[in-house]
Amino acid sequence: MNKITKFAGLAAPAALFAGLPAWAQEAAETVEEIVEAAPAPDTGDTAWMMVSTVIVLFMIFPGIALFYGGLVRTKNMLSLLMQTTTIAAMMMVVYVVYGYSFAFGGGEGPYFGGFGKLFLAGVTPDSLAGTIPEYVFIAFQMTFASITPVLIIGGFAERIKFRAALLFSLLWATFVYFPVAHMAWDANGLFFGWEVFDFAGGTVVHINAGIAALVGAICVGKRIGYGKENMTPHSLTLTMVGASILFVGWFGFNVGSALGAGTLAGLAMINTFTATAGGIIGWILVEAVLRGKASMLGAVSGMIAGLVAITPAAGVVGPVGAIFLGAIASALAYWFVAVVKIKLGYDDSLDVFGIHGIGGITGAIGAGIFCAPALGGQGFAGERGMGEQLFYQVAAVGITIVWCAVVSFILFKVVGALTGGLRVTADAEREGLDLTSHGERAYHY
Amino acid sequence: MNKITKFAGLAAPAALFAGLPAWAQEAAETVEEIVEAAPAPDTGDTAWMMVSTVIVLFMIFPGIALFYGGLVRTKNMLSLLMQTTTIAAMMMVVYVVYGYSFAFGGGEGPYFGGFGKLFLAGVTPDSLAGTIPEYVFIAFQMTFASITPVLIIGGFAERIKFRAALLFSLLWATFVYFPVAHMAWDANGLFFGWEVFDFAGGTVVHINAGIAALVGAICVGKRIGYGKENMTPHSLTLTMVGASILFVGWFGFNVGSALGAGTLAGLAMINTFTATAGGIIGWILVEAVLRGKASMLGAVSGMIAGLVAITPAAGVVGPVGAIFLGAIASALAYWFVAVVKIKLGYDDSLDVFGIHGIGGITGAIGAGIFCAPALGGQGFAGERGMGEQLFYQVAAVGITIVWCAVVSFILFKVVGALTGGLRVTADAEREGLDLTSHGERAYHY
Amino acid sequence: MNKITKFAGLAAPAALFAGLPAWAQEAAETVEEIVEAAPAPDTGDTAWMMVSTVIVLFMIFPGIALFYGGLVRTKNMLSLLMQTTTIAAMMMVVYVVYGYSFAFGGGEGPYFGGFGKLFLAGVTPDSLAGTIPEYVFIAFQMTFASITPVLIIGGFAERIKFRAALLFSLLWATFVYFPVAHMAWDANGLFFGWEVFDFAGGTVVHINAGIAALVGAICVGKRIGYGKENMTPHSLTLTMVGASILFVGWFGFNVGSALGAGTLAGLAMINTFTATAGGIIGWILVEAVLRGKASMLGAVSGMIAGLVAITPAAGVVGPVGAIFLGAIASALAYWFVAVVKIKLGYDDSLDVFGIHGIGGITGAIGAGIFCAPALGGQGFAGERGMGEQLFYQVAAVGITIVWCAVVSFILFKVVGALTGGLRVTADAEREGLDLTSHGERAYHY
Amino acid sequence: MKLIIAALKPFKLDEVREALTTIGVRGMMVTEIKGFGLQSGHTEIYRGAEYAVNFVPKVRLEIVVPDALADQVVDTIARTAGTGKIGDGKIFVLDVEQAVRVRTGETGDDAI
Amino acid sequence: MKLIIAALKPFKLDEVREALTTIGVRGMMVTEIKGFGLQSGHTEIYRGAEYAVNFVPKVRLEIVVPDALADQVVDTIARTAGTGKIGDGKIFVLDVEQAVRVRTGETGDDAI
Amino acid sequence: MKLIIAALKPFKLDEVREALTTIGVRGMMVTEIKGFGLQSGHTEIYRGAEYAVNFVPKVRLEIVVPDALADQVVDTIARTAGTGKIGDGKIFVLDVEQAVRVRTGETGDDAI
Ligand SMILES: Nc1ncnc2c1ncn2[C@@H]1O[C@H](COP(=O)(O)OP(=O)(O)O)[C@@H](O)[C@H]1O
Ligand SMILES: Nc1ncnc2c1ncn2[C@@H]1O[C@H](COP(=O)(O)OP(=O)(O)O)[C@@H](O)[C@H]1O
Ligand SMILES: Nc1ncnc2c1ncn2[C@@H]1O[C@H](COP(=O)(O)OP(=O)(O)O)[C@@H](O)[C@H]1O
Repeated sequence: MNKITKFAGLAAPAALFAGLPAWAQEAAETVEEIVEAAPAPDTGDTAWMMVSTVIVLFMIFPGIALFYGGLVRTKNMLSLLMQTTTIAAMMMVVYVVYGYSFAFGGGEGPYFGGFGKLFLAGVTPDSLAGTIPEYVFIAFQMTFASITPVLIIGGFAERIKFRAALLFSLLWATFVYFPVAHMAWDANGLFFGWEVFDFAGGTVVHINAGIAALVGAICVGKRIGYGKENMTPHSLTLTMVGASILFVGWFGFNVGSALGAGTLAGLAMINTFTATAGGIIGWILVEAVLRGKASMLGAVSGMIAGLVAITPAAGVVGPVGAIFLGAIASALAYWFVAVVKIKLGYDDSLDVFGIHGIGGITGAIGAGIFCAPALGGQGFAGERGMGEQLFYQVAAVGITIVWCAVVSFILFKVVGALTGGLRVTADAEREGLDLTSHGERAYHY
Repeated sequence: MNKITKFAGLAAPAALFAGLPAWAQEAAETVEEIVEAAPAPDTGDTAWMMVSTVIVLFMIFPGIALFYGGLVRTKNMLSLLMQTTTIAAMMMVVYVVYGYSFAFGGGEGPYFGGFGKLFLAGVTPDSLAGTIPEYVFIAFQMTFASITPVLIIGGFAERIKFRAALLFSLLWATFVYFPVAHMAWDANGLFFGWEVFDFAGGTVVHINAGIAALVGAICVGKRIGYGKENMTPHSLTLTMVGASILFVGWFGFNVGSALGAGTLAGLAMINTFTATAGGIIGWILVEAVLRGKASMLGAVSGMIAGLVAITPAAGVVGPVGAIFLGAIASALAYWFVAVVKIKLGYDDSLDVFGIHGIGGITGAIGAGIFCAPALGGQGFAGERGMGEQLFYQVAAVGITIVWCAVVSFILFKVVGALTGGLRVTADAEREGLDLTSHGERAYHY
Repeated sequence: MNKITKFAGLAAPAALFAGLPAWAQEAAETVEEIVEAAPAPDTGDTAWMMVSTVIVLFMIFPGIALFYGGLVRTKNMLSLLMQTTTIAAMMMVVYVVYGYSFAFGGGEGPYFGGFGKLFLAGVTPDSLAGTIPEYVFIAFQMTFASITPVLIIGGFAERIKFRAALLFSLLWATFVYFPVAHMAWDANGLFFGWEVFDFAGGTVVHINAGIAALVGAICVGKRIGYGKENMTPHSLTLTMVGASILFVGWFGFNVGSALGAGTLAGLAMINTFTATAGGIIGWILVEAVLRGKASMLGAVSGMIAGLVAITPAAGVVGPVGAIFLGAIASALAYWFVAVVKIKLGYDDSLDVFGIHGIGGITGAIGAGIFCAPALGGQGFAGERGMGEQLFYQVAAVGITIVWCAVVSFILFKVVGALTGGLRVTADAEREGLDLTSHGERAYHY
Repeated sequence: MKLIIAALKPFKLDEVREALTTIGVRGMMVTEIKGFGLQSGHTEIYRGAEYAVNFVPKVRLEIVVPDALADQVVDTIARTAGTGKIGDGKIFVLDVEQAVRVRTGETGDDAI
Repeated sequence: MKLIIAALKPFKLDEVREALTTIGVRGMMVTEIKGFGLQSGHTEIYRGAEYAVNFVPKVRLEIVVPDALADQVVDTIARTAGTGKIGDGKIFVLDVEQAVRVRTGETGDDAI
Repeated sequence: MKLIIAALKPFKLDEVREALTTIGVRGMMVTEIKGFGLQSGHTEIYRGAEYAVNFVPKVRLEIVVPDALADQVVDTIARTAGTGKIGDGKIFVLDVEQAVRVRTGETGDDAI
């Protein structure tokens, strides 16, 4: 029986924490600490959550920027770095202005957090969220909201207009990210009520980003020369560095989602290690068998696939199960990226769907399987069996996919209309976005 | 009313902590913890302070090295990395030998900490500074002392003699950095007595470095070809990576200056996020409006300007005010770098004054404004109003500028005399410092 | 008298902690905390240990990968990154499957931890190791086990078959690393019983890796063109970045080995700073005197030499002694790398033996000297004097060298036989391992 | 034999190479160069400092062919590389006195 | 027409280009090369291993001009690129048989 | 004077340079190029997408020598650069009309 079941009995006490993010309560409860209206934060939990926040920031600056940037051609390097930087900065402002409120503003509906905490109204340095200062909780969540739209831009890299990317991100966060974050992590949220396992954002972050990127890749259209010209990554070194930083920062993501430095954190940590190792080895093995050579880009792709897969599952499976979960997600992602995508012919430039989407779906569903005590997991929610748990896992995945796909499609059309087309001109695309959109070049060796 | 006012009543108890750094007391007090001669450190506070120390180190190795290095031409890359490495290492030794003593050695004068802790005399593993081991406090402060002289070298990059850079740093730390650190952060220091807000080093680090760099740029003279040849950054990718690491590490700087993992830390954290976001957006908007294109280098320049601006203010303003503070500093820095500098014609190679100097001054003065409760801030010191607070803020800024400018000027003359001229030969400058000063080249692709 | 002497009296209570890693007990004891069968972990200690784990991971991804990768020629860059990634991932799986058990499985022999914890049998989220969750302790140790075989590959970089590197790593970890880790860190281990100072892995990690790399360099043979062609590092920039990340991450290594965020951690932190500074300055001074120019690669080589040297000594010396220890190790490493190696004529591509081996030996022996209270150290174990302490230090170093050299030699022969020769073909070596072993190229500028 | 030197737009390289292979060209040397010509460069701005970059990236092909093939090669390049926009490039023809294949020592037309 | 090839010190490139523009040169190809000559290279040291680097970075200009302009171009380069120190570079003149402008198909002097 | 252009395997560069120095060659220009010829390229795979790379890295030497030395230079290169395997490279000889040493203004054979 998984500890999440304890929430069942939390309906009443939860009322006491009206404004507190649900997840904070969960974690506090899970680590068996006594949650009272404590006057001072726990310094150890706070230290860890500040570290988690900082290392998730590190995933953006420069983690994902390099992971993505290394994969594009030299002439588009800065455009990736620039979109990353600007979207993340914009989201930080948006989060303070209305994002936190829309997600965790105290609203009781299942889809929307309300307007109660616009401009962080009512939050003071002394406000706590569980055992940590609420400001720290906000900062932590802010980094999640910042990285998710950045993940999406990989789907239509090397051809989108800068202002289209910004505008889409803004709208997408508003109409997709914040609602899904509320559903998954707020005490009043839909998935939360269903006791869906989404430890650190399989639905909210990865499936969401993967789907939006796929829709974007299709709406924006293929790059000129796609399938004919060599679009080799300009620096696999940078891609490896970026992936490494993602690996490192992901401990903020996953272990930070324990919202404290207790035993749940320890579990999430070991699982994040082993699933990632499984992901790396999974991809390499497939490549070695099918192609005779294991590649570096394969290894880091498997790394990310493994990390994505363990994200929703980090607190509910065991370290050996995590190895398999990572390896399976990695193999599926390989198949998608190297076979399905090429067959279907769309141009998801950096395989956001293939890796984050597929990995996220695998992880969200896998969480409902590998949590089984028979597989070394921590058990199902409540008195559930695997069937029931899986039903809710799949339902949450399905709702996320549909919501995200439909809204993203509409938003791409709207943004396209507002910006005079999503794409830069063909000449600009050929010359590269760095010079034509930003007036700079990345390298002058 | 800001919590710093509590120090007013600390005059007596402060005596109890004879050897304790003032700032440690402040933070401890501020976070409302009971400061006693506790036998063991608080593990949470200690964990956070060790993390802060490590990530400020990360700002040096390789943060600032890459931020600066990416901006110079290929042929001078290693010289930047090398100056960074060597100066930082030298400062670590100096800090143990006399730096800590000069800043926090227990001396009661307003400018000088005395000789009481030369070679860390009297410090043992069990010595505490507030709630953390004194060794950790020393290490934390050591990283500040290491990064500040490194910041300066950007002002005269690509033309200074290696040994001149080292010698200047050594003398400058001795006659500028340690005195100003004592003034700002020691209980007996001048600014500290004035209850000036300088949370994490606006005067000590950024104004100081900016002014010294400006003086240096003028004393050393322009690079050959300045204004005629293209001196384009050799790798904006590296510059972006460096800036990102600075962003990440700055949480050690700012949040670490709370000296613990409590509520003050939470405030400093959220403010550091929002001010930086404001800085990025500020610069980009100005560029987009004035030039029609937003640039990557602009975005990261705004990032640093925002970070610098929030440094003195992180614990006294609110998260929305911080957005504006960051954006204003960024716009001023833009104006300085893109307009004023070019008019005045001096060659501050990497805009240390334009960004750190201007950003630091804006932040130090802005701290006295945005701390106003009406602007969402945490209040003024004691019973002060804005006018009085501003008076002291400006006074501290002014004293720092004058002290630093005068002493730096003298030191450049002295160093120039001792090293046979500050500059390398024209031929060496043309061939590049990497080969001529260090016998290596950065890249062999 | 060093605190490690307290273990003398721990024989009995130690029994109470049957399954607990010895080192955990040591640290707990050392920091004077009351070690009971506490139901909940200390959040501050746990936070720090999770941070330590994450930053040791950062040393691998991408620290050592870049440090090494920058030093090879462009055509072999990805092979280094790939070997690093794959070996580390493999070790993570191995550690969970049998590595932890072989090192810390509860077995009472001096060389082997037994089969008690295969697949982490018996470990649950609630299991504690000292004041932290056992899962965190496992993850921490896992990162050590992952980085050590990666260090070795520098010895025969640019010519080894990928599968030979993997197979050797697997066997070496099994027959060298886990036994030596048991000897040094488990309560029942040989060196532990001798009260040898090996704070963070001088023998286990650095001497071990250095010796194996030396044996490997000899068994695999020289690179084609060694000594004739210019084998200049393809990117000293990346090498500097890698070294910086190692510096930063090393605080996880050394300070993490205090297993908590107490006073011992503070001591390890300040020592790690000062020894590294000493190492940098030591190498630079030697170069400046002997060659007239201080080089960047020299500075970072000295940095690593200093870090290696302080590793075994971080908790037993004082900060001023550490400066000298670092500088001495650095000078010895210089002499080895720039003089001895060239005379002996073997091709240890990235000087693993010269830096890690020599640095590790210097540090392990130096720990027995600079721990002397007269030199500012924390004292010898028990009632020992320097002679006796040194005897045990040297004995541990000697046993490690012999064990590692003999077993490594045998394993290279075995692996060579199994993989049809350790080396790639001459043509593949010329074309570069990136294309021939992995089918990719690192850069397409 | 003739040496044909052509400065072309980089993205045309593959197309030109294929067209030449079709008409029997079996080898060439390709260099990335900076071209200067009527096609104007671009402006880069770094922290407000504007730099005019006068050079445009081009690829330079060198192909040695028997006299008989020269005109056809020139034609093929001219046809394939054109976009009709400024900066399409130039083709120059020079006389070659001798050619040697290192591997075999063959000379003259046999060598190419 | 003549092809003028010059190997020069890199920092002289802009000056030379400007001088040539003044006398009517409207195009050129620029390549970064490694030069070997009387000017000695330098020594690099990596962890005590010394490498003599015999090559010196140079830029190589290729300019095709009508016969009439050739001497003036050579003179201009020689004058502008000189510093009087070893390694200033060389200028070579070759005969060009034909030139074609890809965009228009123009040939001969019209093409350049 | 003759201009000798050679496309060779990169790892042969040092050996060839030394051999040429021995026979009195005092200068050359070296460019890194992409060669296309009989020697086949390689395949790169990135996330399952296969790219055929048709070009092979080569170095290109340009050496201007007095007529008298030309044959010996060609021979020396041919001998030193050969490995007997496909892709060893080619040597081309062109006529040079004039040569100038920038530093001194010397012309002709004196300039090289
Ligand atoms: N017709 C040609 N014109 C110019 N360069 C050529 C020509 N043919 C070959 N080359 C150059 O010579 C190199 C080697 O030629 P290749 O045909 O691969 O092998 P081989 O020299 O053994 O016949 C090519 O990579 C190319 O750079
Ligand atoms: N006189 C010349 N000599 C050598 N190369 C030239 C010359 N003129 C042009 N080129 C090359 O041809 C390229 C295209 O020429 P340009 O004048 O820009 O356009 P177009 O070919 O359409 O007239 C230039 O970038 C340059 O590399
Ligand atoms: N015989 C030659 N053939 C081709 N290029 C040459 C020749 N001699 C010199 N060069 C080129 O000219 C450059 C300058 O020549 P060098 O002998 O160093 O000085 P200087 O031009 O002052 O005599 C060399 O780096 C090389 O690129």
